[in-house]
Amino acid sequence: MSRRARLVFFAVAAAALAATLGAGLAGLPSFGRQVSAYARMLNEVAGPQRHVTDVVSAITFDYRGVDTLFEEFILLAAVAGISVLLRPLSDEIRELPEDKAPDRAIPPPSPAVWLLAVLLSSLLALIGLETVTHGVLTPGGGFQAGVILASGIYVIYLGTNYRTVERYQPDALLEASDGIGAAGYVVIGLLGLLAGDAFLTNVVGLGTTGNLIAGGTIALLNLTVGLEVAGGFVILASEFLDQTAVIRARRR
Amino acid sequence: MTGVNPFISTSAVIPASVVVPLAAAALMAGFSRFLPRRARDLIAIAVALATTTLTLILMAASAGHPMIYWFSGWRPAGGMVIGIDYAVGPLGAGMASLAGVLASAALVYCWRYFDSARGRHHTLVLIFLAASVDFCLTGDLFNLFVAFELVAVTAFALTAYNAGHPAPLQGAINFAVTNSLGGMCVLMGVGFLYARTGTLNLAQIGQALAGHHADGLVVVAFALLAGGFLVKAAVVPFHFWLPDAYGSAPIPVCVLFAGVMSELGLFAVIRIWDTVFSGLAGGPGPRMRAVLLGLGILTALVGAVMALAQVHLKRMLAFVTMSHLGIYLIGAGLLTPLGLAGASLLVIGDGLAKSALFLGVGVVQHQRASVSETKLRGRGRGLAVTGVTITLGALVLADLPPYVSAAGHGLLVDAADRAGLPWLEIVIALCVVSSSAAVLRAAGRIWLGWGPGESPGPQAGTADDPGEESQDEPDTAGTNGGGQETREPPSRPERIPLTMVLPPLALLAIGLGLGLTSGVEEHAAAAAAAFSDRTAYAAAVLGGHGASVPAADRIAVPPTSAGRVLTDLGQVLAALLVAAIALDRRAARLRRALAAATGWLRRLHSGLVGDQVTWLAAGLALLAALGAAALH
Amino acid sequence: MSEAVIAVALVWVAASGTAVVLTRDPLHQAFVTGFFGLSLAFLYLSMQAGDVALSQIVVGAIALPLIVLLCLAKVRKDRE
Amino acid sequence: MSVLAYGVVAWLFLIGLYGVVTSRNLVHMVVCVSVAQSATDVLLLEIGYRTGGHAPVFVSLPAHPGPAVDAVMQALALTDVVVGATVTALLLALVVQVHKRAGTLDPDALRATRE
Repeated sequence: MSRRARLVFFAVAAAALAATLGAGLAGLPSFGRQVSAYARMLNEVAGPQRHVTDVVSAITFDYRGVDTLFEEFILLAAVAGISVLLRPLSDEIRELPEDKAPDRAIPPPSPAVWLLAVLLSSLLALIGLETVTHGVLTPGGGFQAGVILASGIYVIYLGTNYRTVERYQPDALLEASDGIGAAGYVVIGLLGLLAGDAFLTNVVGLGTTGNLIAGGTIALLNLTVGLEVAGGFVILASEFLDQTAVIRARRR
Repeated sequence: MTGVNPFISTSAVIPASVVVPLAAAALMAGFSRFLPRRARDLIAIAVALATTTLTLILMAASAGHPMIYWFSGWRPAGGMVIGIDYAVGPLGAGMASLAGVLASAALVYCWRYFDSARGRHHTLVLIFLAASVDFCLTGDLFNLFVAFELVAVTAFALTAYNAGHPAPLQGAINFAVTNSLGGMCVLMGVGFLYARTGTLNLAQIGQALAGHHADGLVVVAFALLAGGFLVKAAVVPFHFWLPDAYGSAPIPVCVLFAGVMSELGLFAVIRIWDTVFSGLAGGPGPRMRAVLLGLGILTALVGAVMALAQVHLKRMLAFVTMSHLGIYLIGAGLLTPLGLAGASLLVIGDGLAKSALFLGVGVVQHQRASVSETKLRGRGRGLAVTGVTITLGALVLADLPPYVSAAGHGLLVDAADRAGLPWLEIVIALCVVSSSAAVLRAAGRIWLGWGPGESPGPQAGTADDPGEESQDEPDTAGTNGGGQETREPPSRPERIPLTMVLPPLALLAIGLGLGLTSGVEEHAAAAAAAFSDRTAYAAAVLGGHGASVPAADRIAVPPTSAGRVLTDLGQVLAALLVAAIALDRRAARLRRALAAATGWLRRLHSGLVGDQVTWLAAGLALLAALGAAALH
Repeated sequence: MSEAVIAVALVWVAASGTAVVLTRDPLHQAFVTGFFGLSLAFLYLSMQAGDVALSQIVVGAIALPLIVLLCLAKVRKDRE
Repeated sequence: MSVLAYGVVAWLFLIGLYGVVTSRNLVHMVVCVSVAQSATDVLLLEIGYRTGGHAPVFVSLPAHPGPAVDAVMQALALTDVVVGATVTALLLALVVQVHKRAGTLDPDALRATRE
């Protein structure tokens, strides 16, 4: 199809699709007028049943915990997939950029920048830890905390140069964190089976509502997800960063 | 059955069938750098085989007795579903075990020669397998969406595995963009149904909709769900991504795609029809049958015509797959247990045969560095076993008895007769013969050196000729990711490793064995009947009376008659004849005329993602219009 | 009151989403995307979905624009 | 209000599709996919919204806080945000390699599967 033909065809198709979506949306209950009995029931019982105050985390990690299990593997698969796609191929090499002025030593990062980066990174780490540990109480949990922790690590990189990152980035540890986090979800699920109940049944002591350590497996799953997401996101970003910084075509 | 309730003894098997591959994948992702290569291969194969065994156990245990498993221990209370369930029946478990068999075969085939990028390839294959199992077993609509996305994410990455070549990358982009949009449609459909019924459980949604007349919301929810899943199933006009992705993915990945992934899309469409929409008031069945049959026939014909037009062997098999998907949709779209049973046996038989063909093509590619039928002309000498494999596979595509496909074909034709649509047999035969003839033509050219060597038609720009070859050979720099060691030169062993030659033969043997097993048709019919029974399904999931309705056993299966066998043999002969004509020098003008007549169809397959998304939008609107006509 | 806030957020989301699509230069688009992510987070917050809003901020306003920028940096480097 | 709320869903999805169809740059196209994807999250949360409802977080609430909004839809949207982000990242990785191997980012110039 030529561009013009495609645009005309799309205009017709999109108009028909708009009418279709309109017909569907028109059948929805008016905005803000209805909440399902299922949701009302869960809002009511989740607190007493699971000793958590954030019902969303109870649904995510307990009532519908299997969804989240597979969601974690979507992330794991995406990280593995991105590592595969962005791996250095046979016609590429990894090398640091050539020094434009080899006689001049690379200045070490200035102490002020370094200090700022460390401070900011510690702050992010604190926010991340707070987010993951309060998952059962307030909005936020393993996923959000993982991304915040990952960005904390990246802020440290901002305060230094890529040569240092290249040397000190703990690849094995990050991969292990990604894998253990995902495997941890499965293992916590197996606790239910070991206790003679169904997979992912919340069999750990529920604690007191309002405490940080409450909700049984919900808190544990938050932690393991945080571990996986933090490792996964650092790997993910570092694959893209590697492409920009160190992977280049082999000269022929 | 021995009288022991299979639910008790096998209940832990149900979660194990996804937990085993998931746990292995996670550990391999985390620690593969500490494992030697052979250990990675062995672990992956062992886990795939274990998953296959678990799903086979489930298939046997759930026969005549659906097994319901409530995750997190949340059973329905007060008439309300709380958690997520697996509703295991023999059809779903059988589909899952087919995924396991093909994943095992693909992994064995990878042994030694395939660079697995430090095990990440195996991680992705195992996650793909777990997601497929989840897809087949789940009883929850949103969980179905999550499985859809998980299958998709692994598949996008696997398609572009040979990231050093443009074709796989572009195929993956087309695939990823269209299928992501399909996923969004599915999710919007989920939202619509939740807004109407207040639940995400398939059985409970079906119960809430049963007896009601469909309004705009229900129709659009159907169109969005079915449309999203039909993108994955590559049904016209949602199919344009398929040849781009299957034609460029690595061979072991093609096996998973052609044998499992597209079929999952159809599986989902039939599952949501049977559990959710079939109970709508006004008897929508017959009209929906017309819609599904129309889509199926169109897909089968387009796939068959396009398959004959290809000289790129992987693209040819991609279109063969598409034609098959159309035939499965015809079978399932009859909306009778017998039709579904026929389609199921065809999925198994054709899936095994297509996988064998892909693996055979992989051997040729590995040894001769080409997948072009014309470039390979006469170069098959020394690859005799593979030649026999491919020829056998091609004959099986034409329903050579006693292979299991012949049984499926018989059931399907009988179902069409009973539905008063005997002419469907002719449509199916046409498509089957074309697909088979395309592959036989390639085999004749490659191994016998028959036919002209040049491209069959002068269609520059649309000639389905292979471009740059994307070899499945070691393509990762270094060996340990960070290292800068020079990689080993690609080894081209004189002897073909047995791990490449045997898996396709083993797959064909499985299909033959199933075909020779007595009672396979009855089992399929019983499984399909259990799958199609909405009220029995709902009763099993939600509890209540009628949980054990063995209506399944009462489906009469026609005996294999001599006429049936003769028809199948006739198809095989017709395929051989068409292949011979396609290779005959005297028929050059006929071929040119046909190529010219189908040029417009080949030009439609432009391989441009913008075109494909436009067709997707149009297809959705069309499906909604058809759905409105069928459901109202 | 809350209805008005949601209405404003909806209009904001629709406008910034349109802007993302109509910004044809990817580098500019990366910044508009961050803005769109924020507007979505605000909408979710106004609809009492704190968990989703937080996810949307870390993903839509931080992670996604960052990856887009890295991707564009690589593309620019290849062109040199 | 319903018209505005649900209209935004349809608008975001269609404008995203429009961007994909007319895109001249793969990075732009991928971001347009994510715009279409956000329509699904907005839809889910709107379905779960209840006027005057409070967040489904039962900490430091007044004695009679009134009804809460739907936490189930929020859990689904949460999953979908993650799914959307991972798919976008994967697509961008593909785009990086496409540019390397095909030398262009124009989707209409990519004919590698056709030659």
